[in-house]
Amino acid sequence: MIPRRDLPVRVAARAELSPTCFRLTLSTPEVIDAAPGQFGMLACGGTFDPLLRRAFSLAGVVRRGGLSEVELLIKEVGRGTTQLRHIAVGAELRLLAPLGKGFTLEAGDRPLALVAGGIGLPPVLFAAEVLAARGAAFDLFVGAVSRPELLEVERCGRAAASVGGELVLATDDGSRGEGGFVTDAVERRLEAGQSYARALTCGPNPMLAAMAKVGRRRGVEVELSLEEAMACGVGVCLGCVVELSDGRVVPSCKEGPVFTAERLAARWWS
Amino acid sequence: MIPRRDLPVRVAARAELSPTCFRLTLSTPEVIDAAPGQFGMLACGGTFDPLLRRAFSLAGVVRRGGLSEVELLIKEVGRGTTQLRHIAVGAELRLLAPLGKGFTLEAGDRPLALVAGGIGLPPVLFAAEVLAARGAAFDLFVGAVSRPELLEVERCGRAAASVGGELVLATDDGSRGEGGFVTDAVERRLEAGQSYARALTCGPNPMLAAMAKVGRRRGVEVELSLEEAMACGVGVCLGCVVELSDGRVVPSCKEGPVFTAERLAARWWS
Amino acid sequence: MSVGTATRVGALPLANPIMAASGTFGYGLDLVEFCPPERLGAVVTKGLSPRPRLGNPTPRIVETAAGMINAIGLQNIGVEAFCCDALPVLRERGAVVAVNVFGERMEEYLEVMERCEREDGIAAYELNVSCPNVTAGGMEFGHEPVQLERLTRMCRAATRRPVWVKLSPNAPDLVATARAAVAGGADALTLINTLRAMAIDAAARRPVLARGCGGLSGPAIKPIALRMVWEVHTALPGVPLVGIGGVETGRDAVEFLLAGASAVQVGTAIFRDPGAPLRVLSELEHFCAEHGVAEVSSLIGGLQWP
Amino acid sequence: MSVGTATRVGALPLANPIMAASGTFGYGLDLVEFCPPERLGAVVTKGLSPRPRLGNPTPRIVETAAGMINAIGLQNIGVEAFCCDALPVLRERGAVVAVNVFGERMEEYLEVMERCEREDGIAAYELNVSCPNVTAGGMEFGHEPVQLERLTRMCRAATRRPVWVKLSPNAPDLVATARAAVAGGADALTLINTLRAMAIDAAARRPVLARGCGGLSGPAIKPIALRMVWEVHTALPGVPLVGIGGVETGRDAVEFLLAGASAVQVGTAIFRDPGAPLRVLSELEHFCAEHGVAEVSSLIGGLQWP
Ligand SMILES: Cc1cc2nc3c(=O)[nH]c(=O)nc-3n(C[C@H](O)[C@H](O)[C@H](O)COP(=O)(O)OP(=O)(O)OC[C@H]3O[C@@H](n4cnc5c(N)ncnc54)[C@H](O)[C@@H]3O)c2cc1C
Ligand SMILES: Cc1cc2nc3c(=O)[nH]c(=O)nc-3n(C[C@H](O)[C@H](O)[C@H](O)COP(=O)(O)OP(=O)(O)OC[C@H]3O[C@@H](n4cnc5c(N)ncnc54)[C@H](O)[C@@H]3O)c2cc1C
Ligand SMILES: Cc1cc2nc3c(=O)[nH]c(=O)nc-3n(C[C@H](O)[C@H](O)[C@H](O)COP(=O)(O)O)c2cc1C
Ligand SMILES: Cc1cc2nc3c(=O)[nH]c(=O)nc-3n(C[C@H](O)[C@H](O)[C@H](O)COP(=O)(O)O)c2cc1C
Ligand code: FES
Ligand code: FES
Repeated sequence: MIPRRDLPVRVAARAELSPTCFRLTLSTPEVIDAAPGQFGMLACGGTFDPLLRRAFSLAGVVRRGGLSEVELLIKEVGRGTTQLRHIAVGAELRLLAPLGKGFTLEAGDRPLALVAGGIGLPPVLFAAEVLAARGAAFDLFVGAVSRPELLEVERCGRAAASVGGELVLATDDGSRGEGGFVTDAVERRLEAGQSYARALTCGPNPMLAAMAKVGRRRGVEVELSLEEAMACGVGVCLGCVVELSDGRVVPSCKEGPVFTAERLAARWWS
Repeated sequence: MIPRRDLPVRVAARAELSPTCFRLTLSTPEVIDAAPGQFGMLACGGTFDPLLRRAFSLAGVVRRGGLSEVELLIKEVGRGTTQLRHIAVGAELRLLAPLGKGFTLEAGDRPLALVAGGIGLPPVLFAAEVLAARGAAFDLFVGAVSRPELLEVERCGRAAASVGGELVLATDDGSRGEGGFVTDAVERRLEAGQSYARALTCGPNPMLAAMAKVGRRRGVEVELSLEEAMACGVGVCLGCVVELSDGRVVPSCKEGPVFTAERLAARWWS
Repeated sequence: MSVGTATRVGALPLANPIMAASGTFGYGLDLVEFCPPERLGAVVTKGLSPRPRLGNPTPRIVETAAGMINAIGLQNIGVEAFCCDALPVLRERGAVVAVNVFGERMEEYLEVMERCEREDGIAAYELNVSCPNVTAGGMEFGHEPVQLERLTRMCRAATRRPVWVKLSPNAPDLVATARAAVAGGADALTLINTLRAMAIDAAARRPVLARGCGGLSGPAIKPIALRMVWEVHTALPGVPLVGIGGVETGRDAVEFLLAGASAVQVGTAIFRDPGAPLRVLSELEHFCAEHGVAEVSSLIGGLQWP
Repeated sequence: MSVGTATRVGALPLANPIMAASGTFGYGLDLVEFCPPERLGAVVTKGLSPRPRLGNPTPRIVETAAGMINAIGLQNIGVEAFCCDALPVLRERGAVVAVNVFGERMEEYLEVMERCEREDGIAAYELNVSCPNVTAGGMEFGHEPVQLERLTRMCRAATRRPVWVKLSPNAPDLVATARAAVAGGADALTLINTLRAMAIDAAARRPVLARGCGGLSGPAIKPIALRMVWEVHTALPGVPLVGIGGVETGRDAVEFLLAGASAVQVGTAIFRDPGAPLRVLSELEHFCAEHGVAEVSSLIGGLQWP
């Protein structure tokens, strides 16, 4: 496993994915060996505005023509992401990566359930493509508030299909795929007798909590990728802490961002 | 005279002029009617870094294909100018212009002496090209520390030649043109019996003071374009004040940046 | 959705809560084409003294990270010139004018006010007892509660108009000075003035400013200003506050209103954008419309403590 | 030109003047590949209490203009775990370690120190009497000169090692607290800690931080920190100071040295760049080489007042 580094990266491409989301492709000569669920801290520019780096899950890392290409899927929500949305292709940034602990991909003989809500897709998509490459079975559940906010649908479909898995789309408003929450879609499958080795989940907190409860009810282990506000991303500021079921309070950037639901304090799953 | 406005401008072109200086061409549909010596306050970007706008003399304003093109010649000296040097063509900025009072171009029958030192060239070049267009006579004196820092030499030559004027280059190290200070070059002409209606001068403070003294010794009126640190550029912060010979202390952004030497407190010319 | 912007600072009703701050908007008439003074809740004049002042030597300003330090030293045209030249025009335009009053001695505050009392069209006085950039006057009154109460009482007695006291964030005990001003009869408190600060030219081994130190303003200080407004609001709930410090956007204004300010002043932002106060006002209205706030005044002190 | 970087904080000699600040560098071992602790003048630990602390609820941090507010609440592993787990490794690496000491009661400061006294490889104690983010302890000692002198004297008596007192910029009277610390026997003063500040979520009408207020750090506060270092240096010329507040570059470090600091700490900058302290050091050496400064220590207090 190649260690974290503060990588000088070039903006190789920028692509709009939805009214609010875009894809950033960052390239560097360095070899990056990252696991799905790990993230990077991106310095949006050299200036003091914004001051802090921004945390983004790695959505994919590919080696191409002597370069590593890191993919980020980003939702524009504030100062930093707005600057990134307008950044010039060719701009030089710094990415501190890979950071944190990712998903558990080992699954034995049962398939995995990959569950993404909204901009929680990046680490889940990364997992899907890695599993597809390994030929490991999974179903992929992708939810969003409504049709236009469903990202990278084709890629998701391709990854799932390549291992005979299902791509289940869900929108809160029913404008595409199954109506209602994506976690309900998962539960319906479990109800129908489908069995999963583990559910790997990323999305807004209410959705993570919902997924944890489903897992509890149905006896499926659930891993959650959390999003706490982070200053350093490397465990020294203690800004991003989460409380564990054993009462310990740990930095999610270092012990996480991925945790099994039971490891987290009860409010997450009970 | 069209009033000052806060113009949304597009970066139409950026060109390197020397190891430290570059030309920025800003375009806007608005019609701009500016006089040589006037300046603009440029917001280097939408962020808080840098917080304040930067003051730049207008080096030229041309109307081309339904657009006004404003030229700035900029020396990279710090945060803002470094950002401007790397700004993407096509970027949108805001320019508050035209501001302040410019040079007096009316000259009767005698020629004007246009005198620039270093990055003091922009307003002087603007004056030269306006006078050239009017067919009014002038000699153009351009000084720099050394050869590579002489900017826009061809344009200067063309402007002067078009009205039968002389372009006198001077470098402190003698690497091009006459050796020594450009103000000495002016004085040598005056000594040799050349007579000027007025000297329009911009450059570092020591050079401005030297020129004022030359004017005093030789009985030539001298106008100086000053560079005080500015926050607002429009007379409300009182950061940029200069002391006048009558004891008044006035904002140079409003009463200036161009002053006749005698209007300024004695330390400028005695 | 249409939003009601009316507010009041104590007894003084304002069409909207956004003012241009003292020292950043001249005498209200320098930027009329970008920001007509009559469209604002009020305009606060540059600090006025009985006689004109030349201020400090230059450099007087320096930029810092998301802020700037100034040491203008209260250069101003004097109350007489203001009353003769600027005030009639402001009156004519229908602007609501607050006069920022400065004196080196207590009597000078009264001198300025007495001259203003002879004029119509002045809505309030804002006592500047917090300027860090003058050798005499300014902060010395603002830091010492007993002195401040005396000064405020004297000024309060000299007029029927509202008297605001502009507090210093550099005071040893902010709440104590606030109490003193209120005890002296202040109708409202403006906070904050600039924070004492210094910039150094490493190569020259000297302070950048000719005066050495100056006052820090701009976005950098907003978190401190918000904390201070909230602190004074919770300590003196009934007292009208005018919030100021680093306001750049309508959202910033909302934050100050929530923290307990009845109105908000825009200062340094004007240097970045000559139309800043008007922009802040329209952004404020937009925010309210978006968030279903029918009356801007309903935001005042609306902060829910965790 | 080769530059001598050696300096001393009082009697303590340091290979160079750059330290990693408390609370921004863990226990010195989290970022070894970016910034080996032994290459720095010293590393200051996260504030240590007698027993582990869980700190405050989240959100604990929020970004502001050129700064950030934190309300961590001194979460730490406790002095015992530090001495058993981190210290041996730091000692092994040859790092110069300053232990940042915190207690809710005066006795707790002593508890921490007594445990540390049993260990080799601790170069100094830094008493944190200026944390704005805890209900008990912290600032209460830092704001009250009499209390501070007592606490400092107690701690001073408990060790032979240098005792630094980290001052609060929120104290009513900075110089008075500095004097008190010195009277109590402090060998050096570290300044500044964070400034009390607040960020508000306008839409939610709540403070962003779970605790409401927190402490402001980063480039935004540098001009205030420089002013305070200079103020204390001029008031107490002989007293060794450790400067801190918004240091991002070597030039910033030079400014603090000129203002009177014998050493400089780098805090928030580490969150932007995990190698910040080392980068600051090399930029500092580069600045000195460029400006013909043979000994970094010759910069200390070298500011020429206008
Ligand atoms: C481990 C991790 C992985 C993430 N992965 C992604 C991703 O793949 N794609 C994506 O679009 N977003 C992701 N986020 C969220 C992303 O970091 C924020 O949306 C981003 O920081 C917002 O910055 P801003 O300046 O645009 O917003 P602002 O609101 O201006 O940011 C202000 C401050 O709040 C923090 N902040 C704001 N929103 C969040 C949030 N949701 N989570 C954490 N901190 C926040 C910022 O870091 C910054 O310090 C991730 C967050 C974490 C912690
Ligand atoms: C009326 C006027 C006309 C000018 N015309 C030109 C021009 O045509 N070309 C050009 O290259 N420069 C010109 N300057 C100087 C230019 O404004 C500064 O070089 C620029 O502001 C430096 O910004 P910075 O962020 O790169 O430097 P920094 O040092 O980072 O700037 C820090 C602060 O100091 C101020 N400052 C720094 N240097 C100067 C200076 N020499 N004069 C005034 N303020 C300064 C900046 O405005 C900023 O507020 C002019 C200045 C004035 C007042
Ligand atoms: C250049 C300048 C001049 C100022 N002059 C005055 C003044 O004359 N009287 C006063 O009470 N405050 C004065 N101030 C303080 C501002 O009114 C305001 O309190 C402070 O700048 C903080 O607000 P801001 O961050 O929005 O600028 C001045 C501020 C600046 C930047
Ligand atoms: C997240 C965080 C945690 C901190 N924890 C401590 C601490 O435990 N003890 C202490 O004395 N100071 C602590 N500080 C204050 C810093 O050491 C420093 O005094 C302050 O941040 C100003 O310096 P800076 O601007 O370089 O960060 C902390 C600061 C931050 C940002
Ligand atoms: S972000 Fe700093 S400890 Fe996790
Ligand atoms: S720059 Fe503000 S008055 Fe001239």
